[in-house]
Amino acid sequence: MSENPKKKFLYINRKAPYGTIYALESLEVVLIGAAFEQEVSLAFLDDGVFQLIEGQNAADIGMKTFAKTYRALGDYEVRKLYVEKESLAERGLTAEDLMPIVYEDEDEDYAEKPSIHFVERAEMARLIGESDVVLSF
Amino acid sequence: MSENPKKKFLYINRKAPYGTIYALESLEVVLIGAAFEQEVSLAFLDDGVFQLIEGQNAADIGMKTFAKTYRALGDYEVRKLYVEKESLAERGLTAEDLMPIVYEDEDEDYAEKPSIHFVERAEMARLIGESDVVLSF
Amino acid sequence: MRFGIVVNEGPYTHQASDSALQFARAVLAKGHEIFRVFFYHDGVNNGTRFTIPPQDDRNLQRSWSELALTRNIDLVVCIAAAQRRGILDANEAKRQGKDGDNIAPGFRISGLGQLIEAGIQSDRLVVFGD
Amino acid sequence: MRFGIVVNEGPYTHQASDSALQFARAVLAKGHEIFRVFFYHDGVNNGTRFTIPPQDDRNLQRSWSELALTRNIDLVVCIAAAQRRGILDANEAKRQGKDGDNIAPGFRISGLGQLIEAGIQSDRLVVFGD
Amino acid sequence: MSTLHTVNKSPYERVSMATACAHVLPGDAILMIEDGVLGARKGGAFAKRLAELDGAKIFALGPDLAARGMKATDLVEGVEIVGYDGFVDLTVAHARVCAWL
Amino acid sequence: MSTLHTVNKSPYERVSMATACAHVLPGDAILMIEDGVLGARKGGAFAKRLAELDGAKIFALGPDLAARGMKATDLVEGVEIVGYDGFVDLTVAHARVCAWL
Repeated sequence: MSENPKKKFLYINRKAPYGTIYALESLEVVLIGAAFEQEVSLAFLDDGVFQLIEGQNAADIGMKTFAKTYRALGDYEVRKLYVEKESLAERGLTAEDLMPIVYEDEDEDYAEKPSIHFVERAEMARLIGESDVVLSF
Repeated sequence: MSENPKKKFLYINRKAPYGTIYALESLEVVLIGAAFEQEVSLAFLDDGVFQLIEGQNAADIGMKTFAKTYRALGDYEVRKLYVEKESLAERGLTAEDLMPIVYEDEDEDYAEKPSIHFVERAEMARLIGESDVVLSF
Repeated sequence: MRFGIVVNEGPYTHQASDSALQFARAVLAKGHEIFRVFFYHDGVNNGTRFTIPPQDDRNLQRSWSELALTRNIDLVVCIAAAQRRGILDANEAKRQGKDGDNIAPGFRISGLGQLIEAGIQSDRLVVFGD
Repeated sequence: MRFGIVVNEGPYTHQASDSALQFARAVLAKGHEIFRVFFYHDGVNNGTRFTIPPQDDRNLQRSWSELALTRNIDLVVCIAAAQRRGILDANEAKRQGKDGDNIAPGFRISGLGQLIEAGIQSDRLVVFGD
Repeated sequence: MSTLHTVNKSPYERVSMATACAHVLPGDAILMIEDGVLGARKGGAFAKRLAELDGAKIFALGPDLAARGMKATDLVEGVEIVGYDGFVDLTVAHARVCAWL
Repeated sequence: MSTLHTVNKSPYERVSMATACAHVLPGDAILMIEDGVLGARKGGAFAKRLAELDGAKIFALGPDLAARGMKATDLVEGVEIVGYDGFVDLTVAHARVCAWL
């Protein structure tokens, strides 16, 4: 693909984890997509914000707790996770309810920096409007 | 089954037709179930009320217009269709927007009688509470 | 008590099959009886033996098959729903001129009447879906 | 213009496959190009040749296969999603020790990279789902 | 002759939980399972709706809560946690089960 | 560089159409397809929400309207009906498509 300029990929996550497979299989696309060296952003809004909740444990429903994969995203150069503030507030959640997700900034002596950015709805709308490819599942 | 007393079956229809198959496949259960000579009622609430809209034509989306099957329910001894008034009102619908569904009353010289009964939400709740088996799809 | 269980969604995509399986095990653990598990809509997709879930994930088809074979639970896949979605046993494949089948051990294909019968014969019918 | 199309749901249960098919036909009728149709999640179930829809209903698998064979459209079924749901071609069946396969003509099984590539190579990516 | 109502979807995504709440009778119970347990979170917009519900007990399935990182202290007051065995007991204790799919 | 937003679910069942409406920018368009067209009905509770939307055009897919028994006169004012060919034209006229699944 090197002859093409990079495209801005936006993954929209609007569904809760475990009740359906969309969150998990969306994450699998993100991981594979990372190898293509495009500009990648993840948007979490509506029930998608539940994907990032701290303390998930799916053992007793017989499923894999795949939440830790979000923490590994930094290693895949996926460092822009946008969480909509209004979606959190409506669900009684705050930033402290989410797991910390960080990446190591190689330009600043591998300092750990937060991957999660909290944005207002209007900012989320602008993010969509600046993307080249919007993937929703 | 003749050794058993009749059971009251209630089919709950809450989904719009065509966008998903639930309305159609639910109707297929009702038709098969009619042969078992149980007491059958159908409840239409939430988007399920759209199943009964007059004038459906699915030709241009490549599907079968199965709406006419509801009109045949009387011949299968399925004569109690309860439609929730609040669900209609919320969607901007009135009784006139629905197809007429009737049955022939063999006790009154085969006079045509309406199968659809419009009920308030509280009455719908009572119907559920009086059923033996509730089927939702 | 005697239970009927209905599964309306396929494996993995929705939690319905997982929930139904856990519920079925709890029913048996409590000493109750399961008259039948009926698979309808996309639920018929639980009955294919062709699934290969990731090594570190659960295998829903195998769990259902085990329940059928070790606890003698009747697992019925609706024939009409199965035909629409490509679930076949050897008989159906032959009758329909298909060159193979994919039904899993412990599942049988039958008509919708089996669902109504489950409603009649069970003390409680519990439905899992989308 | 060049289009990529994504289908996230199986045939018949959700309208996604119907909508995608009608959209694909309209794209071609307008003289545009389809780079690829990618089947993900339950969308992989569109690619089984075992479906037998009722006589008076549409046959979605056959319509997709025809589009692939007559218009040379690339239909890709995601391998990871397909394994979870029991969609196999002969190679996969052999590799995984399964006793049969069910992939329909015109469909091929490949990796998720094909979806990303469709996003990169297409002018527009259009997603159909639940 | 009460009813056990099961709800498996988030009230923030679908109308099913609101509809279930609007159709309970005194003595009925609501059991939140799968993504339905998300409706039990304290401080959420749906919590008010649950609080208004009287005459019906509310239960949430523990394994589904745990999967979604929800602890007992996260729940609206009055919501009782049960396991799959408790789910079975609830179906026995009520005369019928109505699934709000 | 506007966006075409597609919505395929009834606003009376799911939140997706409300969310789509809350994320449009001036110049964007919303296309209702499948069960999404149910949101276009005049007199429904969601009609008010659509009327408040300004700066974005609203389209509904004709074949999906017909399937659901909806005529042009049933629709909220300003909703424009297109066919599958018009759907294709809309994707071309906008820079990207955002599906609110």
